[in-house]
Amino acid sequence: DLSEGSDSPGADDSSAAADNGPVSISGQSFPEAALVAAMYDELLTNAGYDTDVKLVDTRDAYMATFPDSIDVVPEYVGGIVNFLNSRENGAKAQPFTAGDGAELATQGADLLDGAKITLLDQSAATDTNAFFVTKDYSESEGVTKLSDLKGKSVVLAAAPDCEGRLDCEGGLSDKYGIDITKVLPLGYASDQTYQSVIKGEAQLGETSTTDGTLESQGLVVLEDDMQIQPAQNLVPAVSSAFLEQHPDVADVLNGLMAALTTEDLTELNGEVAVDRKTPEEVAHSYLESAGLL
Amino acid sequence: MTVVTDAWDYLTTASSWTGEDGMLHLMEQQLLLTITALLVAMLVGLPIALWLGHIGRGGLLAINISNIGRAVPTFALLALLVVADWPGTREFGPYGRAGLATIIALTLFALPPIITSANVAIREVSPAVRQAADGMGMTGGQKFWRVELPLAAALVMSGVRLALVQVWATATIAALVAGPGLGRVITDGFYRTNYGKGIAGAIVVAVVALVLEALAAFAQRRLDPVPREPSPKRHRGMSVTRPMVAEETDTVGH
Amino acid sequence: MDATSSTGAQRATVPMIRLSGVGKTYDDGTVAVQELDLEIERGELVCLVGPSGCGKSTTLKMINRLIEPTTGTIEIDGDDVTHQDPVKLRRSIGYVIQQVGLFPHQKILANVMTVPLLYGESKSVARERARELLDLVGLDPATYADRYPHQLSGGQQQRVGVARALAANPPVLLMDEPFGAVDPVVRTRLQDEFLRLQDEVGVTVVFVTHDIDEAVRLGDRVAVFASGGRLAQFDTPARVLGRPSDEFVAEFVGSTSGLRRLTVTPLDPAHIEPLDGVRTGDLAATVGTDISLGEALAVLLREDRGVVGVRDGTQFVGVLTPNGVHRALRAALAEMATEG
Amino acid sequence: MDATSSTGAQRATVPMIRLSGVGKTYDDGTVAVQELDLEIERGELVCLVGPSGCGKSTTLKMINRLIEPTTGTIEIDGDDVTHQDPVKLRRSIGYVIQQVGLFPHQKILANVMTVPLLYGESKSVARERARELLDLVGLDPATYADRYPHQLSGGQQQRVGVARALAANPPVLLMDEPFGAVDPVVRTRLQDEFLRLQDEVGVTVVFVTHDIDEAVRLGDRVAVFASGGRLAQFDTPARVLGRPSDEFVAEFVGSTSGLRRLTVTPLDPAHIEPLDGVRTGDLAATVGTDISLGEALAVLLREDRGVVGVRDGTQFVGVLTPNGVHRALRAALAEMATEG
Amino acid sequence: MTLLAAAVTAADAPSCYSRLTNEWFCWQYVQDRRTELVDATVEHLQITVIAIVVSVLIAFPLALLARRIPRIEALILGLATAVYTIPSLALLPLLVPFTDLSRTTVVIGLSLYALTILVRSILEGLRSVPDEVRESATGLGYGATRRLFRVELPLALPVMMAGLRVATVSTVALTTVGTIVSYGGLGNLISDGVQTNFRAELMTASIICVALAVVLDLLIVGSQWLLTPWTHGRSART
Ligand SMILES: Nc1ncnc2c1ncn2[C@@H]1O[C@H](COP(=O)(O)OP(=O)(O)OP(=O)(O)O)[C@@H](O)[C@H]1O
Ligand SMILES: Nc1ncnc2c1ncn2[C@@H]1O[C@H](COP(=O)(O)OP(=O)(O)OP(=O)(O)O)[C@@H](O)[C@H]1O
Ligand SMILES: [Mg+2]
Ligand SMILES: [Mg+2]
Repeated sequence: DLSEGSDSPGADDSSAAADNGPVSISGQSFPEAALVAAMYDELLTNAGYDTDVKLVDTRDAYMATFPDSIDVVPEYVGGIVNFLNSRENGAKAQPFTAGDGAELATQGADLLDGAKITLLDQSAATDTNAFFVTKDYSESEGVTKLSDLKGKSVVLAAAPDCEGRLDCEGGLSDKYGIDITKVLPLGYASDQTYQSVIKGEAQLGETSTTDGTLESQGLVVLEDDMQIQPAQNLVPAVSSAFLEQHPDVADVLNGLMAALTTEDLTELNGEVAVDRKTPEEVAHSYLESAGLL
Repeated sequence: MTVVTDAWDYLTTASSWTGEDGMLHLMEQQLLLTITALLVAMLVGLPIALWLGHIGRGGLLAINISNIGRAVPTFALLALLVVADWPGTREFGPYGRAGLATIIALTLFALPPIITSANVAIREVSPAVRQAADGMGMTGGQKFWRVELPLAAALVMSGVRLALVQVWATATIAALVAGPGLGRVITDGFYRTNYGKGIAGAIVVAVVALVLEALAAFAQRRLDPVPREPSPKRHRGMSVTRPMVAEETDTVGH
Repeated sequence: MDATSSTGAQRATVPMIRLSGVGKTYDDGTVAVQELDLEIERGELVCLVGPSGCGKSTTLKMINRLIEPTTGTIEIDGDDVTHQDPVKLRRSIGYVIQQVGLFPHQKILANVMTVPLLYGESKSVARERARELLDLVGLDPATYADRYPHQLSGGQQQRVGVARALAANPPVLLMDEPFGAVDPVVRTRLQDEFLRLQDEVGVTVVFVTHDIDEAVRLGDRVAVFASGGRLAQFDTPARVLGRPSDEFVAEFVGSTSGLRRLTVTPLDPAHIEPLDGVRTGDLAATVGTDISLGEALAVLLREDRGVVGVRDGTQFVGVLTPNGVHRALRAALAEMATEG
Repeated sequence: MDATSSTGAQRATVPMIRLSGVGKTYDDGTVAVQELDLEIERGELVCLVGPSGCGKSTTLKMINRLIEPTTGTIEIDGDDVTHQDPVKLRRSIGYVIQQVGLFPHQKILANVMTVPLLYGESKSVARERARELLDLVGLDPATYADRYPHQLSGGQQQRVGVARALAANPPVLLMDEPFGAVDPVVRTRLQDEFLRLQDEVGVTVVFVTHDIDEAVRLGDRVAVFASGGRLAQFDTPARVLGRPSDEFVAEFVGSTSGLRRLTVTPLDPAHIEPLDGVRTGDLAATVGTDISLGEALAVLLREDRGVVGVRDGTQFVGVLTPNGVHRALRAALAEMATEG
Repeated sequence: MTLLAAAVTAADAPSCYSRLTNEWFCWQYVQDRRTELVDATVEHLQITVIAIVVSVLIAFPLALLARRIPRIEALILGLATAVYTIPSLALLPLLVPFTDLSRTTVVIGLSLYALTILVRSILEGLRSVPDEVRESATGLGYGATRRLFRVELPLALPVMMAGLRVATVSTVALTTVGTIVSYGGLGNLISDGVQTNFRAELMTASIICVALAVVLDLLIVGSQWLLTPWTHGRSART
């Protein structure tokens, strides 16, 4: 029952399809990325590829060998473009901030070309940074959007790379005029970040817009009313060379991108995070219900 | 290799060192953390190990247990402690966020080398010397304080020295729970694609480790009550173990 | 007061050390000592000899309770040692260990001072005493006091061990092969010094050695152990050499025991010839009346005159010639014969 | 072929071991050996004696190049050892180390087999040889072959060390205090066995000891070292005892050297009295003609009859009485006097 | 079927490992994720063992070199210590450009870390060989190499094995950092457990980690016992 269970549900079908050779997929190991990677895995297996998935803690890790020995990465448009930007132009380079995915992709086209990476179709599903407070705080202070925090002193619990970034601490301070007294580098949408805000150590926390667990924890997301977040549409990043040899990969993945919505993503994330289903399980049932298999 | 020049730039920029998040302050924090954890480990581990060595029983068991304890990844242990209700992430005096949890994790990490070498050190005091002490009517306490401990001091210190360097190097993981120390520089660097900074942090950690090692080696030499010409037989290294074969073969035939 | 005086009264009759039915079987079943009875008088020097592994060290260590006997009782000065606090007991017993066992982390002087300091002597008194003792064992304090044990040769270390054991003026001294690592010249000197010392101090000594020559030379009585911790003979050196109690002892004291006997037979005035005709100037060598026949013979054989002067104090009492030695030998033989 | 035959021709004249002007100064400035000249003949057994630290071990180790001399040359069989491959050299020289040095991880048999195997002997040959040798040194192979060194007593270990050194039938054997850890009874037996063995095998032996008795008993010649590695005297045992070359040697051989001399003076037929009137049945003990005066005296003194039979093979040749011993002593004295 | 059953139980009452209950010890978790746990354990074991083997293979020549040339001993030991102090967080990413996201990367890192302990213990082991044994081997005509392999190494075994035990146990723990490059064995689970506050996962993986260390430790102790028959039953003597 293992093969039809969690592990690689598509394995049975692959024998039927053509043998398209190996493909290596990498990505970050946080639940949503793992989930999308699992979808890629199953789809590509189904399409006759021999897949190899490597999930790592940080983007740096796989970017060191992508696109050399990594072929496909489930990416976020803003994430990849800004990463290439700071790698190319130094840590202090001005980041791209466009709120529209297509625009961002255009802005980063040179960087992508230079890196020999091709972005496939972007999905409507997007997962940007979002900032939250506790319900109690929101009610007592009358805060529902980020600009309500203007002039207030808060401690921010966020990803380790938050400080100074325009889509994070930098933008909050400069654009919104929030007085951020301290940044606790506790992780992006991590439990530590939630706990820190819930316990009152921090007032403001960083999470993802697709995290379905906030409400059950008594937390509310504040609206990004001044648009400091660059677009973070889901997008498959593929090695240009690989794509040339295997153009069919684009069709396979673009189908998925077309189907996915932010709501889907939120719900699926919840299944992983709350019910502790494995990303593979969740991916499989989603792909089936979406008719992608 | 721009990372190398980046690292050099970072190291040679004054602002990297000064201020609340400067490396000097972080270094100070990490030293505090390291030394506290080491002291606690000594307070806990030495009495047990020395006593077991003195009575000559149970030492092997203590060594084995503490050694197996090493198999718990320090990071996992820290995570467990931070996630748990106690000690959790609470601020702890000058140690900052999750200070208590970090100290506990590092202390447990420091215990095995301290326990092992302290125990072996006492047990290795030559039986002849021990018997001479008994024979002249020393009490257990006198024998321990006047004979066993001074003779064991250098080897005990070598365990402490090993623990010191290892704890220092490992203390960087405090950064993973937003704790204090130079780990922050490293994670910052690597999480923000600023390899130069990350490497600079790693270099500073390594250099301080070597300095600590040298200081501890000096202390170890000072503690050795028997001044002797440097001989290859003596222990200089960060040794966990100690040759016992020679002693054993000597005792044959009595 | 009462207790003291009653002990005082006993003094005359009670042996200093008495072992009755003492046995020791180690945990692994090795029988190291069997049913041992031994009485050692006050001020006596008793040597335990025997082949390696026969239980000499074990016996010694049972006396100061470093090893607990499995059977029997041991009394010191009439008191059963098992009822005494071992720490106190050991402070009243000097102990020279077979493996020397100096404290490697203390200088020589500090090593010797250890015991007086344990007794609560002041530092200056302890230091004075330690210097005296180093002198006594032939180590110049000026040269050696400030060295560490590893800077001394094996023989010198052993001497420090003896000094350390004597430091507390203990009434009883246990010595486990204390001169084992010393070359013969130094050993002979140490033995002489030690005999003089013991005479002076009057300490009761139990002395372990595996060298029968040493035992015969030093011991007031000699206890010969056989393998397995059996006491084969316990008697004066002369009788152990002359009348071995059994085959084992005979073999152990060796085929040349006759010669050894010479070393324990005193020079008898009966064998000295009158000085007539001999001018003292003719005598290349003289010996005292207190030396043994063996020593006299040695001098005689080394001299090419065939005659050696005998002196009592400063006064010449006669000469010893090979004839005299011959007579002495015959006398010794005769004595043995009557003993037999 | 040429080389071999020329060596063969030299054999008669070239000493087996020759040290010329050999000196050793350690790195720290300690002068262990000074200007040492020593020639050791083929088949000779030479004992090096001297106080502890006088350079005996150093001298021995220079012969097999475990230590390189700082000055002088050492030849074995006419070849300068410094021009030889040390590993090959050592295989032709048996070496018994002061601290025994058995391989703790190998069983006794394997320890003895080591050297034949190094030579490339087959396992079965090596095993056979090792068994023979264990027998030779008095260790029953059936009992001891399969034990580890630590399961043997100190004395037994030393014997294994000797067996191991002999295993390759080396023409030269260096022995560093090989019987040090053995009690006197066993030591005497080992010495006897070893003398017999050396006689049989004809090996050239350099034997270090600090026991002058042992040196005198074993050595064809004795080299007495003084502190600082000075060779004080190199002569036959009798002359070393009888004519010490200086004060130092005199002291070292000890005050009882006269008695020791007895042990090296053969029993002279001149001192034996005829058998007249004595019935062999009356003789409680008999001795052979090949024993030393000392041994004869020892038997005589132990016997209560005052007379002991002397036998040559199975034939009685006379009796020895105290008078005879007396004459023998005088003769020994006279001999010394003429030598002097 | 399995899926369905899991879904049903999830609907009825949250399993003991769902985020709502989030218990430390949860047998259900072990059953449901058995494959994942087994795979992670196997990977962990492989990486650890390979790293140790590689490290031993490097440590030996280094130690022998250090012994032959005393002057570079301090250098080698110093370098080994320096490597040890480089945080794994920095070391592994630095290796990735050369060795990819691969097992090799982790193995290299771990081998370097284990080197410190191993080089030292090999040196100490060789030093523990009694001088007289070494001298007698030389005196009997052993060449340097033969003496090393026949006499010194066997006698150094007890001390070297003690070092190997420490190195192995530490490496078991250290293997978890391989998660940085996706080859962390149980470390992947631990890291996930930490990130998602998955207590059962964190606890179970940690326990397996310790169990793995115990097993390896026992194996080493056992093989040491077999390899050093001469040490048996000699401790009782004084
Ligand atoms: N702790 C022990 N356990 C078992 N047997 C022991 C122990 N200590 C000594 N023995 C054995 O008891 C016997 C007597 O030992 P002891 O040390 O008294 O001998 P010894 O006469 O002093 O010998 P040596 O002359 O070699 O010093 C020996 O056979 C020895 O092996
Ligand atoms: N490696 C060394 N470095 C410096 N001095 C040494 C060294 N080895 C020996 N010596 C010194 O050289 C002298 C001769 O030593 P050696 O070992 O030859 O003496 P020995 O005659 O064999 O003495 P023993 O009877 O004690 O064995 C001693 O004074 C010793 O301290
Ligand atoms: Mg003894
Ligand atoms: Mg020597």
